[in-house]
Amino acid sequence: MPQRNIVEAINNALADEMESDPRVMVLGLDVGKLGGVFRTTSGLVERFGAERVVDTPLAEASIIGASLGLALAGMVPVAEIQFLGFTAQGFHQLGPQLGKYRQRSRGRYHCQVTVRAPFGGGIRSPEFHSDAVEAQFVQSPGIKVVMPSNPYDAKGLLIEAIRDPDPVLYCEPDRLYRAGRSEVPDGPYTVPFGKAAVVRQGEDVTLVAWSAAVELCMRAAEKLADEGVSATVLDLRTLVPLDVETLCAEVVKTGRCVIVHEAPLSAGFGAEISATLMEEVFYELDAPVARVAAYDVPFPAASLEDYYLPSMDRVLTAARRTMQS
Amino acid sequence: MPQRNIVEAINNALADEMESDPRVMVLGLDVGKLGGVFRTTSGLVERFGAERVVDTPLAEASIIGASLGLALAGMVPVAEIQFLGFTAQGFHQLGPQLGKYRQRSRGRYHCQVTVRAPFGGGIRSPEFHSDAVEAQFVQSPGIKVVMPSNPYDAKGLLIEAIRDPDPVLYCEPDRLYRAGRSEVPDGPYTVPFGKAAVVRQGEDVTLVAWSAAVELCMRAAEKLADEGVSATVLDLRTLVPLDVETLCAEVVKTGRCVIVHEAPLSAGFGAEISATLMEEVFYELDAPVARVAAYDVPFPAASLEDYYLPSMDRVLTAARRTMQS
Amino acid sequence: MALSKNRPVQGRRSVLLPDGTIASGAKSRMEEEFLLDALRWMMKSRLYDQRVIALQRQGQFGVFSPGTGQEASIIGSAMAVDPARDWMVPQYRELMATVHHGLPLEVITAQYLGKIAPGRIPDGVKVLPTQVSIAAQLPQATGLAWGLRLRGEDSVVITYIGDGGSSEGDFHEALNLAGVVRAPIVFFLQNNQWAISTSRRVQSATSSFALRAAGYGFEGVEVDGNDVMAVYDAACDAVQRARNGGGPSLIEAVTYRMSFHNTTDNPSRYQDPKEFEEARTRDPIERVQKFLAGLGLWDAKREAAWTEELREENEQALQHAAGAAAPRPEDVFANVYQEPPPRVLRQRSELVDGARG
Amino acid sequence: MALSKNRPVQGRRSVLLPDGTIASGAKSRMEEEFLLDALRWMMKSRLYDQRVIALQRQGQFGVFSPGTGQEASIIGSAMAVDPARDWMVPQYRELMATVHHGLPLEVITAQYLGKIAPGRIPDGVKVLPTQVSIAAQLPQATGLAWGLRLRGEDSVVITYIGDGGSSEGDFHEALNLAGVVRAPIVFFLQNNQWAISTSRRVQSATSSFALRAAGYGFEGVEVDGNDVMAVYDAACDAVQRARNGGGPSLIEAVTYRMSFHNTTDNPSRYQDPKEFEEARTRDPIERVQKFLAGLGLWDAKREAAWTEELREENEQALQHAAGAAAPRPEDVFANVYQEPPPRVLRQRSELVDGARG
Ligand SMILES: Cc1ncc(C[n+]2csc(CCOP(=O)(O)OP(=O)(O)O)c2C)c(N)n1
Ligand SMILES: Cc1ncc(C[n+]2csc(CCOP(=O)(O)OP(=O)(O)O)c2C)c(N)n1
Ligand SMILES: [Mg+2]
Ligand SMILES: [Mg+2]
Repeated sequence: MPQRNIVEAINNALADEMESDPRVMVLGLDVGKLGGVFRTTSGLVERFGAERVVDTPLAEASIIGASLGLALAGMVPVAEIQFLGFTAQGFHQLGPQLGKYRQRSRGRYHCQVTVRAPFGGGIRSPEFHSDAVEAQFVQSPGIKVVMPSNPYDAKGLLIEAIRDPDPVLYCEPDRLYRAGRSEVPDGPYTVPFGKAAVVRQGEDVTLVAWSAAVELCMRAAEKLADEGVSATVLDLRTLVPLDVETLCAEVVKTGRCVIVHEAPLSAGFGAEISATLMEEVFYELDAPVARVAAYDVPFPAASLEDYYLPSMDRVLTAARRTMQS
Repeated sequence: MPQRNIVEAINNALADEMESDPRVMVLGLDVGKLGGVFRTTSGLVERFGAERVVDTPLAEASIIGASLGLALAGMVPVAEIQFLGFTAQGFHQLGPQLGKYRQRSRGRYHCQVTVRAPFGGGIRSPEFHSDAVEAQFVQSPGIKVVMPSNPYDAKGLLIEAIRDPDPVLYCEPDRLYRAGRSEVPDGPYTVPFGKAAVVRQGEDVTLVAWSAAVELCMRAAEKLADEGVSATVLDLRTLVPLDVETLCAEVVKTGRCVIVHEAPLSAGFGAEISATLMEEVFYELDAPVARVAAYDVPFPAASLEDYYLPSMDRVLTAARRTMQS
Repeated sequence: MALSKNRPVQGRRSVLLPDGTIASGAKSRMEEEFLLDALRWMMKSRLYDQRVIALQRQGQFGVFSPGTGQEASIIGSAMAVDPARDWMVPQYRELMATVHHGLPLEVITAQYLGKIAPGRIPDGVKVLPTQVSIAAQLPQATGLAWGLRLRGEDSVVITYIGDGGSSEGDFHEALNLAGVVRAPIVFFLQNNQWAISTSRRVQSATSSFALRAAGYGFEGVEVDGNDVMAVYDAACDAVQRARNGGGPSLIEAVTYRMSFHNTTDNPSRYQDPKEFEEARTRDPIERVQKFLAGLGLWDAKREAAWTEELREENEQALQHAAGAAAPRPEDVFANVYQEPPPRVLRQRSELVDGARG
Repeated sequence: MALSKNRPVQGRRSVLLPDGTIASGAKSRMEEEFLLDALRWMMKSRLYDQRVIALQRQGQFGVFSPGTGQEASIIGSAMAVDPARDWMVPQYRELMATVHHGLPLEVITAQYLGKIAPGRIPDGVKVLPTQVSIAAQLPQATGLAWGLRLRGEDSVVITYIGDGGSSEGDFHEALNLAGVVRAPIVFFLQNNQWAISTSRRVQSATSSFALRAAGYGFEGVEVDGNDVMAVYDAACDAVQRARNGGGPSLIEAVTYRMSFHNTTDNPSRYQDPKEFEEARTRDPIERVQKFLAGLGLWDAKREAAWTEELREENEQALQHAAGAAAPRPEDVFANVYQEPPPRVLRQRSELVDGARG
């Protein structure tokens, strides 16, 4: 089977969908000839033309707002925001507008719009580029929030997003863009929303993560195995919808849970996971659910990002502490 | 002592600070002659002049962004955003800019800016006006998030906010604006950030809330008392900084906790409270911490708001269930 | 050497003067029959405002922003687009424009009464929902116009904005993008001199909002917004240009808000009564009536008859809307997701069960 | 009747032509001594770019956006403001303007090297931090200018923006507000024809960004951005006007990005080499050298000597910055709150303890 990294998987998903559905179009900054600053849209303008692969003016609110309008006209826009942190410039068009449009129109209209954006630390980006603000959109109901962690899911979840009649925010872990290739089939396939993946099955502790933090948890699980601790790694894949069932089942199996995310701790989505476990499986917990997250300060200068982001050490420490409780 | 409602308390706080510090100025939509759509700035332009009480163009990002610049020039701006939901239009100037400016300038600059905005359901406002999006700003470190629930605190916390060298988002519960008068001293005083208030002391269950939900919890506590359940009501007052110490102490005393907020459940700030309790006092809990919140859909038409917002019934049900665990 | 001096407006389009005469040398596309129709709609709009304000005062209507004083802008612009193929993207103050465009009055009324299903814009009616978030509709309208062209349709989009809304970032981004993609769209700016209590002078130092079009590479025109003939003509030009591939236009209709901002507002706190009185002399409806009277097509009798007829029409819509099904608790969850996530379904059951008992 | 036809620019200010001669009839405020100083700064800027790009290729420098090709805009504008009382609010491509304004080169260099304390703008230097979030600096600059006036200061603010950044909503809101409050500010737009890979044509359909000023009620002027004399003169006019209470100005400096967007960019994917070659014939530095050579003030020997001197200056700054204290783990928590909340202090201890062992 063909091997692809995440950039290639995304590129392939876009090409497949544009091929099979003439309504699908791509718009955003530098998505045309440049192929996007990370090359996720490379080759698309050559293949599908400048009417369907559109370099827009530098204005995020209008990229998102126009996508809403394009969808109402019957197009299926896939908008790229150059970095997730710059959704802030179009924030009012995302949660409040895209997320509410079906409701506001009493069901007359819906918005089949996908907004893609890379994010996350680990590549020494300048300020704002690394901000992991996914939880902010969970507080904007109506928007689905999708967080792929690997090439196979990246393609399948993106196709699912494009086909979803409702708006989807699809966040790409830039640190893992070219981290490695794995099997990604040719041709369209989907990975359903709201189904978490058990990417490693263990018995002692459940590590819960999404996006690039899954990779960190996998490495941590290896180390824990050396210490005789067998860890499950659960990849949530989507935050909205949330797979409460699998989450609870996998935590109940081990009785212990550590949540890892790259966003700041306070009001990060890890809090929702912990609160959900509190409500659903309190009596089956053998230890308090722990969180390992970035600190409650803004993303620092690139030279400091290794200290800021959840480290292997911090994950291991939390897992060990959880095991001792 | 003089009696004031929240509108009057805010107005009085602004007047006191403008009186004692000539750098303090007020800007925003309709804050001048109209005195603000809720009259919180009533009389200020007559007293302090149009240079210090400024009706701005209808553009939230520039209200917030200009406030940042005004602060750098040595003014102390208090910006009003007409409704909290419209901070979305200036989102990039709030968390990412105000919240990071001290860090971005390596400490050379700081932003003594207060952004005030009313919010919350219960007054049959049109769409966007009621959105309770406070948790989104907790994921923007660098911004303090202040949620007064009563006239005394409204004045003291606002003066604290204006004097705080760092940026503060001050959210006003419009449903309670004129809900009643209580003692609010003349002249400046402050209520410190990060100190939760035990507004009712009980023994069986701790109700945790902020802003207008405190009033709901107080009413619920009365009802619970009739049923023989004695409830503590804890008013967090500020979400950033969070008073973890008092929170934990008050929950440990009762062993039971119900969190009530008007924002949607998922990734609302209630999740942070629950997760924090999980981490800090897991072994002292007699029952899982419960949350009562708005549902995970956008704020509906005004005609439906009573079904959407946390109701007395839902608070009582959660408290009773918690007591039975 | 300055490129762009803040110069006085070169010419505000004007046809029908406040005294009901035609400006010298001016001509309009509007013929008499058509003008009578325009008058009918303008009167309907004003009468609806009056009735609804009365109802609101009795607690029987939601927060409402009347179009009083702006009827020439609202109706003149709406008459320039074709409900069968063109799309209308409103802000909130042009209710009767959307009705002219095919949205049944009882439907939009039902929305104000908090109804859900009865407030749904019927299929086939090419109107987007009222937008409360100022200027947010503009990038959306640009996208819609752009998409319609991509879909090969022959449609034009007209979208509304106020003098206040012209200050939002969305205004700029939407117009700039529309210029770049040459979207078939008309940006219709109703400069009614007020954004709640904020006067036009505070909103911008520009001498004319229409000047902004040059900064986006398309035509801008200023028109007497109380002159239904001039508004109609300017809008027709813009629609035609858009339909012929000529791209967007910006029309600034200079008018006056002859009522409060909305039913919660009290203009006496900020409005100079003299300015208001002056504005009344430029009433958009009276001048049409005077003009038609001059032609022998209008008199007090006809006015009384129409008023009664239109009141009755409005009343029927109001009663129809009032009688439509009230929202049910579970409507809280209606129309959010095509397939609600399990967590939302669980919340829905909780609400329904809770409401049952 | 149209107010605002998308007409060609009336006149782009120009003094020093690409061939090093003075445009007929043109005169500049810049005298020879001053022009030599300008040249020195322009050369310093280009040499710094070259050195830093080489370092970046060796992994010894952060992501960097060179000013190559834009030196006349960068230096000509900076020379028009007074570091002692005026403020500079940069985007990111005018590094040498901020150095001219008093920010030590080693300080801004230290920022690119990820240093914390050594990258702090020294007290008294009236420069705001580099802004990566496009256009976000503009409303801030407006507020700063407004505030300085309220504080009774005699200061003017100059702020920078690109052709790309001109499309952001913040551009519009900032300029409109500046017009309303008559802020003493100069908006200096470097139209270098590119926003990463997006060409000027895609950015806006307007024939000139300077036209937009009329929409905000102040002066807009277009200037040859590769002509340091014209840039300086236009900026001086604008600064003077602002200082005298005449309010804001917009200057569009039409220039060309003669390098990549930043060190991660590869323009060969999108740029026509012919266009680039053509742009090189309009080099802002060469024309000054030719002009001065014509006066007998410039020759190869002087060029070699200056180049060596400036390289040495730059090198010292680079080495000073490289040798400055590296960040410590706890700097993650530095400069966020004046008094960090307890939770943040706890996190800080956790990090420090974890880092210790
Ligand atoms: C983004 C946003 N900010 C603020 C408001 C509050 N608000 C509602 S109407 C209005 C004034 C609008 O003025 P204008 O655009 O001139 O339209 P008009 O009401 O005059 O028709 C304001 C500030 C809002 N609804 N949306
Ligand atoms: C709000 C925002 N959106 C996108 C980006 C990514 N980005 C960085 S530079 C740039 C292009 C800027 O072009 P222009 O304003 O012309 O300035 P130039 O780089 O040409 O100096 C873009 C899109 C950003 N930094 N900020
Ligand atoms: Mg208005
Ligand atoms: Mg550029």
